Amino acid sequence: MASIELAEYDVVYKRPEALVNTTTHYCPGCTHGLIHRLIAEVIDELGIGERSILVAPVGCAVFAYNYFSVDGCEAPHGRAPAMATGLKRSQPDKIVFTYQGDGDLAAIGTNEIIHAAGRGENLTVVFVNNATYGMTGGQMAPTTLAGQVTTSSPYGRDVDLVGVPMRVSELISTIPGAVYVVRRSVHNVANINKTKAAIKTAFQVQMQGLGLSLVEVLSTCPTNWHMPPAKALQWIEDAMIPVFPLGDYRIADAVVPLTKRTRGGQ
Amino acid sequence: MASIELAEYDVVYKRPEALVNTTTHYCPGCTHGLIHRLIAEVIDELGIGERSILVAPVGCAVFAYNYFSVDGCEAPHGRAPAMATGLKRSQPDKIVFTYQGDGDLAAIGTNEIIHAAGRGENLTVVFVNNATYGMTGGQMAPTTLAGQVTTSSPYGRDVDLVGVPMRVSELISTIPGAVYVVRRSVHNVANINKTKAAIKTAFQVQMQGLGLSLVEVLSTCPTNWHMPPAKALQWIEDAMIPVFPLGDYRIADAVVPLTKRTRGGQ
Amino acid sequence: MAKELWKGNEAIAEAALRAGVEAYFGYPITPQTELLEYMAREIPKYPGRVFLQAESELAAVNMVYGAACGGVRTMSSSSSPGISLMSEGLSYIAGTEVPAVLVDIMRGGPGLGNIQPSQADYFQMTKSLGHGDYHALVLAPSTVQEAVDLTYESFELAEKYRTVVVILADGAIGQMMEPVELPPWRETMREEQRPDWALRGAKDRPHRILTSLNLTPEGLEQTNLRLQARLATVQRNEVRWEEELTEDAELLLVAFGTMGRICKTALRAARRKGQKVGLLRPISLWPFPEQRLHELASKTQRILVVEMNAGQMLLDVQAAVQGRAPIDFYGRMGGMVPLPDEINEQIDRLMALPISQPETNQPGNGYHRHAAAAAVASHTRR
Amino acid sequence: MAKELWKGNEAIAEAALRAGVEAYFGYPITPQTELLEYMAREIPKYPGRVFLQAESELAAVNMVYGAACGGVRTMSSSSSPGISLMSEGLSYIAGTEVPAVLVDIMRGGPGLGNIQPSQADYFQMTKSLGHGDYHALVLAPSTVQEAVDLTYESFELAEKYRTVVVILADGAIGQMMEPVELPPWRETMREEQRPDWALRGAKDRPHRILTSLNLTPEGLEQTNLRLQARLATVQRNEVRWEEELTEDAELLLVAFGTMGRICKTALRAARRKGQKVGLLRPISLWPFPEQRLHELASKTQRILVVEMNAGQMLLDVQAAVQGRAPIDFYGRMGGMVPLPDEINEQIDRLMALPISQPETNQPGNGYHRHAAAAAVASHTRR
Amino acid sequence: MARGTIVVDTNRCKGCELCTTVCPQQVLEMADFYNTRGYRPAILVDPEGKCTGCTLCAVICPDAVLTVYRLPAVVKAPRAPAAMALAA
Amino acid sequence: MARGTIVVDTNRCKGCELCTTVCPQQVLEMADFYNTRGYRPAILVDPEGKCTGCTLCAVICPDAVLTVYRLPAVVKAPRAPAAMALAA
Amino acid sequence: MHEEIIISGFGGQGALFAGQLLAYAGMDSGKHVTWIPSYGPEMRGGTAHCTVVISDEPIGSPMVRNPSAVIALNLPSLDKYEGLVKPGGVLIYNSSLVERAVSRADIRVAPTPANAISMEETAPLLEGKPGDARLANVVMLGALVQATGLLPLEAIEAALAAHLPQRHRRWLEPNGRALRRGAGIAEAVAL
Amino acid sequence: MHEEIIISGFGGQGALFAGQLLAYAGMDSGKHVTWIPSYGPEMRGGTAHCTVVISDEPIGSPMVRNPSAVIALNLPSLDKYEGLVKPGGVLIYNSSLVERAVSRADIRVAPTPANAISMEETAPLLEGKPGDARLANVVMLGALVQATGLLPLEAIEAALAAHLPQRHRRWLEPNGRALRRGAGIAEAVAL
Ligand SMILES: Cc1ncc(C[n+]2csc(CCOP(=O)(O)OP(=O)(O)O)c2C)c(N)n1
Ligand SMILES: Cc1ncc(C[n+]2csc(CCOP(=O)(O)OP(=O)(O)O)c2C)c(N)n1
Ligand code: SF4
Ligand code: SF4
Ligand code: SF4
Ligand code: SF4
Repeated sequence: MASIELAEYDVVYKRPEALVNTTTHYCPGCTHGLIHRLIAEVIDELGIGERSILVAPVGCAVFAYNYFSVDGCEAPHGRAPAMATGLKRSQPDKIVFTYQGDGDLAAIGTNEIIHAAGRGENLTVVFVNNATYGMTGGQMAPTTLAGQVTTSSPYGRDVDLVGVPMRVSELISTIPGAVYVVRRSVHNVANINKTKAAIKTAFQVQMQGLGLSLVEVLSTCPTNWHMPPAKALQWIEDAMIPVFPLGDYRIADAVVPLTKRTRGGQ
Repeated sequence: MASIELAEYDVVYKRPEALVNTTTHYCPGCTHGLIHRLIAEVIDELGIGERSILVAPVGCAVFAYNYFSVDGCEAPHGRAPAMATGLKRSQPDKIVFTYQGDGDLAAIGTNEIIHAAGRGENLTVVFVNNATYGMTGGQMAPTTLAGQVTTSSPYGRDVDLVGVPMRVSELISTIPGAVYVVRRSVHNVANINKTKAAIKTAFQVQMQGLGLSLVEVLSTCPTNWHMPPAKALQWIEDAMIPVFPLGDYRIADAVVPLTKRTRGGQ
Repeated sequence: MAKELWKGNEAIAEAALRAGVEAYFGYPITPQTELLEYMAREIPKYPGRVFLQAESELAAVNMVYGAACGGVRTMSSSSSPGISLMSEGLSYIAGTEVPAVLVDIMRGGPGLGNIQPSQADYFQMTKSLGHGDYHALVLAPSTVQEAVDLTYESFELAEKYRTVVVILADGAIGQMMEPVELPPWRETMREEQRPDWALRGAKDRPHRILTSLNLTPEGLEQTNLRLQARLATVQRNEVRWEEELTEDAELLLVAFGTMGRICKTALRAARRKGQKVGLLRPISLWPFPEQRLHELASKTQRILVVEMNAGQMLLDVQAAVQGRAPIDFYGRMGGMVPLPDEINEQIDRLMALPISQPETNQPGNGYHRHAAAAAVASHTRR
Repeated sequence: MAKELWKGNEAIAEAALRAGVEAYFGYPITPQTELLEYMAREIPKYPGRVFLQAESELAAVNMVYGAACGGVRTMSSSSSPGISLMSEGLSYIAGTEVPAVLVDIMRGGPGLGNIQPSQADYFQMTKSLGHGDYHALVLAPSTVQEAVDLTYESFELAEKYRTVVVILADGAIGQMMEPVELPPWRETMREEQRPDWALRGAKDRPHRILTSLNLTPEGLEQTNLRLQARLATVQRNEVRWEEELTEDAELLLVAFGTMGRICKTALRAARRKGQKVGLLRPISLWPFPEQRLHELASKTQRILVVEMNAGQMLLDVQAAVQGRAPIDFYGRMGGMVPLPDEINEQIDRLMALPISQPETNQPGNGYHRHAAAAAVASHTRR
Repeated sequence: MARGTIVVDTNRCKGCELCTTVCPQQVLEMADFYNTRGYRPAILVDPEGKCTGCTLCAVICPDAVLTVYRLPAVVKAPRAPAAMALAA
Repeated sequence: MARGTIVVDTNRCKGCELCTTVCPQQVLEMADFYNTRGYRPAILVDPEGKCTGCTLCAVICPDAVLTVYRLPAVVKAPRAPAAMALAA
Repeated sequence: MHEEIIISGFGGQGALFAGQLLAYAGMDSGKHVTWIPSYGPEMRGGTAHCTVVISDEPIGSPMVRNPSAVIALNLPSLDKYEGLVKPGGVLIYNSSLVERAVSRADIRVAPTPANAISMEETAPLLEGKPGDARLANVVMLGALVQATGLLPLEAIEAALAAHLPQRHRRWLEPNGRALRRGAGIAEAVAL
Repeated sequence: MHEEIIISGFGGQGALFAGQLLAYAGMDSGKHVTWIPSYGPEMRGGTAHCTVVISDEPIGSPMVRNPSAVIALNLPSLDKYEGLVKPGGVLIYNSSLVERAVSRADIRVAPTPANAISMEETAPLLEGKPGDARLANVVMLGALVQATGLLPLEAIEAALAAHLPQRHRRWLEPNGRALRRGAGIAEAVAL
């Protein structure tokens, strides 16, 4: 038996507990699954699974509640921050987080995220920017790159007609109630690790009641980008990062110690 | 007859043509009327009355269309930028402007203004910030100052619970499609003149097709602030300006020449 | 408890507090705003309860949705345009089968309309509070006391049937003051009383999911069947109405809310003149007292529906009466309120008509057209 | 012109273009998205026309509102949850009396539901597209060709009556392909053809105002009376329906849209068995063909309403039939579509029943309950 | 010093008093009568002809109630300020 | 060099190939068979026991399909890599 | 007993509060009462009015087209309501602000110099300043109660004592005097 | 004539396009046709199917529970639809991918090695690479048309000529061959 031989080994990486032991519906190579896993790892490491509540979006991640072993619900398209506000305000001891795509958060739901930030709601927002509307089949999102061909910008995004891509972290970081706003990416292992660290900090910010934390994660949509997964990761690096620079957009003073600790912990 | 004697005089100030010859419904001393007048003067000076279309908000200025001798309509609460987009896109030769309060633009309608800015719509937005919801009787707005008592923050705005006042010009100026974003005030004559200059620039920006222009104007609501009008002007200076600093938040390169010309024109 | 004079909006808010509402989310809009303002003033006095002014009605309804998913007693309030903005969220709440209470203090429409009392949201509230197959339980008080009592009860109903309960009133009820006897204070829910579907953290139990999504038609039909079965129970158990002098009525007035009470004045005047007039005042608009109306229709000679709209409940009356009696309609719109003298004029007119057969009750050239005509008539008359 | 095979969503878009639509604003949502995508692809080919993907349905409907105020031929499209978000804006459009066309490709609800074909928005579309007293003109095609024809005509209707016209279809019609003969290209409006209320700049004329606001009840009632009078004209002029074999029908099927055409298959199967079955397929859902149904109800022995919902048009049928014939209902929900064999089962069941009197048609324990029961039955049966 | 005067559209004035606070010559006062809208309007009280036509009052008036006149340099100043004449 | 191995939850793998692009030891390949979901899963082909248990493959796997093992320094390296044993 | 009263004036004249006092007094006297105000933005600077119904029976319509009694605190209110008072009804108008005469002969009319009385009654408490019109509404109420007899004056006094906001306590006594002086006027004009 | 056909396979196997070809051919032959696909996100990586109805009469239901003919391009499709084919109907399945036998005796069954045939027909155009399965759908269509006789093969060929996207023009000829080989199979199994 293999297990007998494996018994000699230490497990150095295994599926996190907070990730339900099932297969996701995501397309092959889609980094939604990867980001889910990072969140689950963080929930495990912080030991907050028993008091976390997920608000899933409308978008490819609509079924996210099936994949986390925490309580979960599903908001109307774009309204996750409002729903999360209702949950958190009435259950302040819970850790409430939203998981939202760029159509969800950066198009229809911009008002809700801005005002949740404005009120300094104690919420954690994982914002998955894949420069398109995945679930509905690849339409233009506010974050779609200049010239990018989508099913609703078939001649490429014309910035003269519809403006340049919207930069969410830059926008939200101007709002004082958003105390931790960073942009990360999952296009390679080093950045995956940084993303995880940021997600951890974002949850810690909430645990300490400091205000809204938002981690923007550049993510792939191999299906609608019409690219194999590895090429999609490359596209994040080549095409997206120049438009959406990675970095820390706001780290409020109260949050600084947390970032130090998290870095140390890596 | 007086007119005979007055005939010797030059008229150095008279009611602008673009302002309908009627009495407004605004409360005594409310600077909504003043801002209307400045817009009307600008419309006269630019000679654009025949091709301007106003989109009025829901708020005290809901009847603004009665006061301008230009075509006008009235948007659902907060949706003026969307309605204006529909008008401007289908009639690009027109000068389309919205006039919106802080409840309208900075609460329910934040999404519409952000995305109109994001697309770089060729619109002019006059944003009247009076730190409260005037029309409904003085509730808290996103722009209500810390500690300010309103009918929905009867114990004073508690920034720990609902965040600090939202700074619209700061927020919108981060969006590239908003090419001209400034904050002005009407609390004294010098500032009234500066406000008018800014409104003029804002319209010129649209006339040149450069993108979205937004002039935030700090304005009074003597009725709901429970102050005589003169004291209300003082309150702008003493209480509002420290929170909402006057200034130019974004002047895109293409707009710079316009600001020079306007200044020269004053 | 002694009676006190209460403004409708504030009385509703106080009743909700006494019923143990834990979280209120709302947005100002006339003629409902005093409800929000009362909550703003009072809730901070009760630790653990939440008042939050949302950035919009869209946000408010979704905050309610969130709180409701936590098994928390929660509510919002608004008026017509604000309710329209809530319709997507309300449909989600219904599809997720979580309880919530909503107060609609109706005003004149369509569009921005005005802020005067109106009943123009009857269809919206009783038929389609958003997309999809569902009904909210809609309760229409006609006095401030009734508004208090129905609000107080609404939370239990919402929780029992895991549904949206609407308190449907208009600007008149929201703004008027009447003597009220307030109900006793109820305790707010303790943790162990939270419903077994509530999201409270997956501690010592499997994680829970609340969603309105079900991609398979088979699965979503199951949800709908569960929903419809629950609605059928509501239809069996929760039909409410009030009757006045229906036993010998030759003319039956049907009116709800403010119109219902105004009709009482007209009814009394008519009776004083010896006219045999009765009144059916539906209290639950959904479920509509169709059975009772059907019975009464067989006993009366004529029905007069009076509404502050162009004729909306009229359709439910039509469907319930099924041709058993001719139906007339009198309505005013845009914030105009039919006053007793106008109603008495209609009564006089109808009592003077020969008793007609159900056959006269033609649709098409019947009720709808008549509705408009009546309104025109009333308008040109004064 | 030769027939071509067209997908419903794309055919509707093409028909709108040929009808001279100048400005399209929308937001992606399944099963409507191909309509938006088609516009994105095609509109740039026609200078002067506008395609814009809005940031939300709320924005889309208000962009339409804006364009419409300019007297521009404009439209949007969406599906159930998106339509809910539009309801405030649609009410404003109605209150302002400007024309607009809206396509609703319905899906399963409530809430997020799913993306399968459904007719669960019947109430929403016919009764209360937002708050206030108004109706949109609602046209329900049952084939792609009919969708094309109705869309093509819808703009003229919208402009004639200064109203919202809704093309109400479902995912099946949106997604299916059928042979279509496209209508000829119409020229877009020239400046001098613009309506005399349109906002085009106050040049050589007084400034114009378009608003839904009127603070005085008297004034707003006037608006409403004008609106209602126009709706009454629509009720007189624009009722549309299709009949099949109604002359000798002992059982009358009533169904619209996709359900209407599916019923035809069941009808033919029934006729082959010698069952005297007929079909009334309402095409205009508002105005509903109540008059014609009322007439037919007197000639038939039984009515079976079939819908892809829990029974919504049923209420209009009930109100029109007025007890002249017993009414049964068969419906599936959540994206389930009643197929011909199920309908034939119902027909067989009903044809076997003794002919009952109108009196059996009791409300309360009648249609609504029955609707749920039928659905349950259908469900447990398969 | 330029010579000027103003005309108040008295029935449109809402009596907010703002004009009186900015007039450098202090020649604006609130009337002791009510206008048709129930407000006490601003009036020019300038027996000495101090008004310079500086327009400050007009610039701050929220209701565009004021018209401002100034005597061209070439014209000789009239005896009485025009607004007084108007009131007469 | 640390000795490690991995286990692929073969039927959960969606065949996206990302793990194969990051493995420094180049010991991951796509199988030539299909799993029950119709994808060709990744497999460890490491006859020489080159896998170091560096976890890079697991970190990039979007479907949390990989478990990574490493031999503690104190334990003597086994002859055959564990995953091979599993496949056997 | 069933009285339908409209009280109308400029915003700030206290029409709404006078109506509330009346309603409180009615309620505390065991009657059914309703009070319904005009509301909304048009109140700003404009007129405010309320309708009070006091009845032995449960009240149907809280709204009234033809009131049995009207208090008109200013000229526009008189203009609006003079024609609407039920024949045989009562009209109290503020003769301090209204100069014109009333033409209806089928109703009982009490011109009441409410502002003048209020000035007199308030002056003592205003330390040297001239009196103001703040009690005009209560003067009118006194006249109304007296003219209609719908409630004893004491009921209004009790309502005043119970509902005058704490910060206005020192005005209780002058209020009482104003009330009685209003009643005296109504008595004097021998309606 | 009234045929109700379901074509089902993995996403990417061309089930939807095959159905469209059939519908085009039917339409161009003067028939009434409908084509209705499965749609939505569940298509991603999952199965795709469409229903085609071809009839001499206007078509009522475009949806079908018991098709008169089925093309199953893979095993899950066979599993799903085998039991649903109308008695006397036709079932064409892709024997290149399906190993199991079909148990229904009341229908006509044509196992068609569509992938194998496609590999053979595509190889020549793929410059040395082995052939691929891109023509499997058309092979199946050939078998279906032959087995049901619902349209002449030429109608499908014409539809191919008219509707094969421009960029795939060079595949027209191989498509035609694949179609006829499919037809040959159906003939051979002598349904
Ligand atoms: C109100 C409403 N509008 C539109 C939709 C359709 N819809 C579903 S998902 C989606 C976009 C999702 O895109 P994004 O948020 O970027 O997430 P992704 O799928 O790319 O992960 C849209 C428009 C909906 N369900 N509800
Ligand atoms: C959907 C909707 N929600 C709420 C309202 C009620 N409402 C009218 S004006 C207003 C606030 C206006 O405040 P602001 O925009 O600051 O303008 P101001 O009146 O202060 O000038 C609100 C909430 C409405 N008409 N519609
Ligand atoms: S569509 Fe795009 S975002 Fe959605 S699961 Fe597939 S790859 Fe991921
Ligand atoms: S309420 Fe305030 S903002 Fe509105 S008109 Fe009056 S003073 Fe101006
Ligand atoms: S500023 Fe204008 S409105 Fe105000 S008092 Fe002076 S003239 Fe009158
Ligand atoms: S653990 Fe490292 S060396 Fe081993 S297979 Fe994974 S990536 Fe390769």
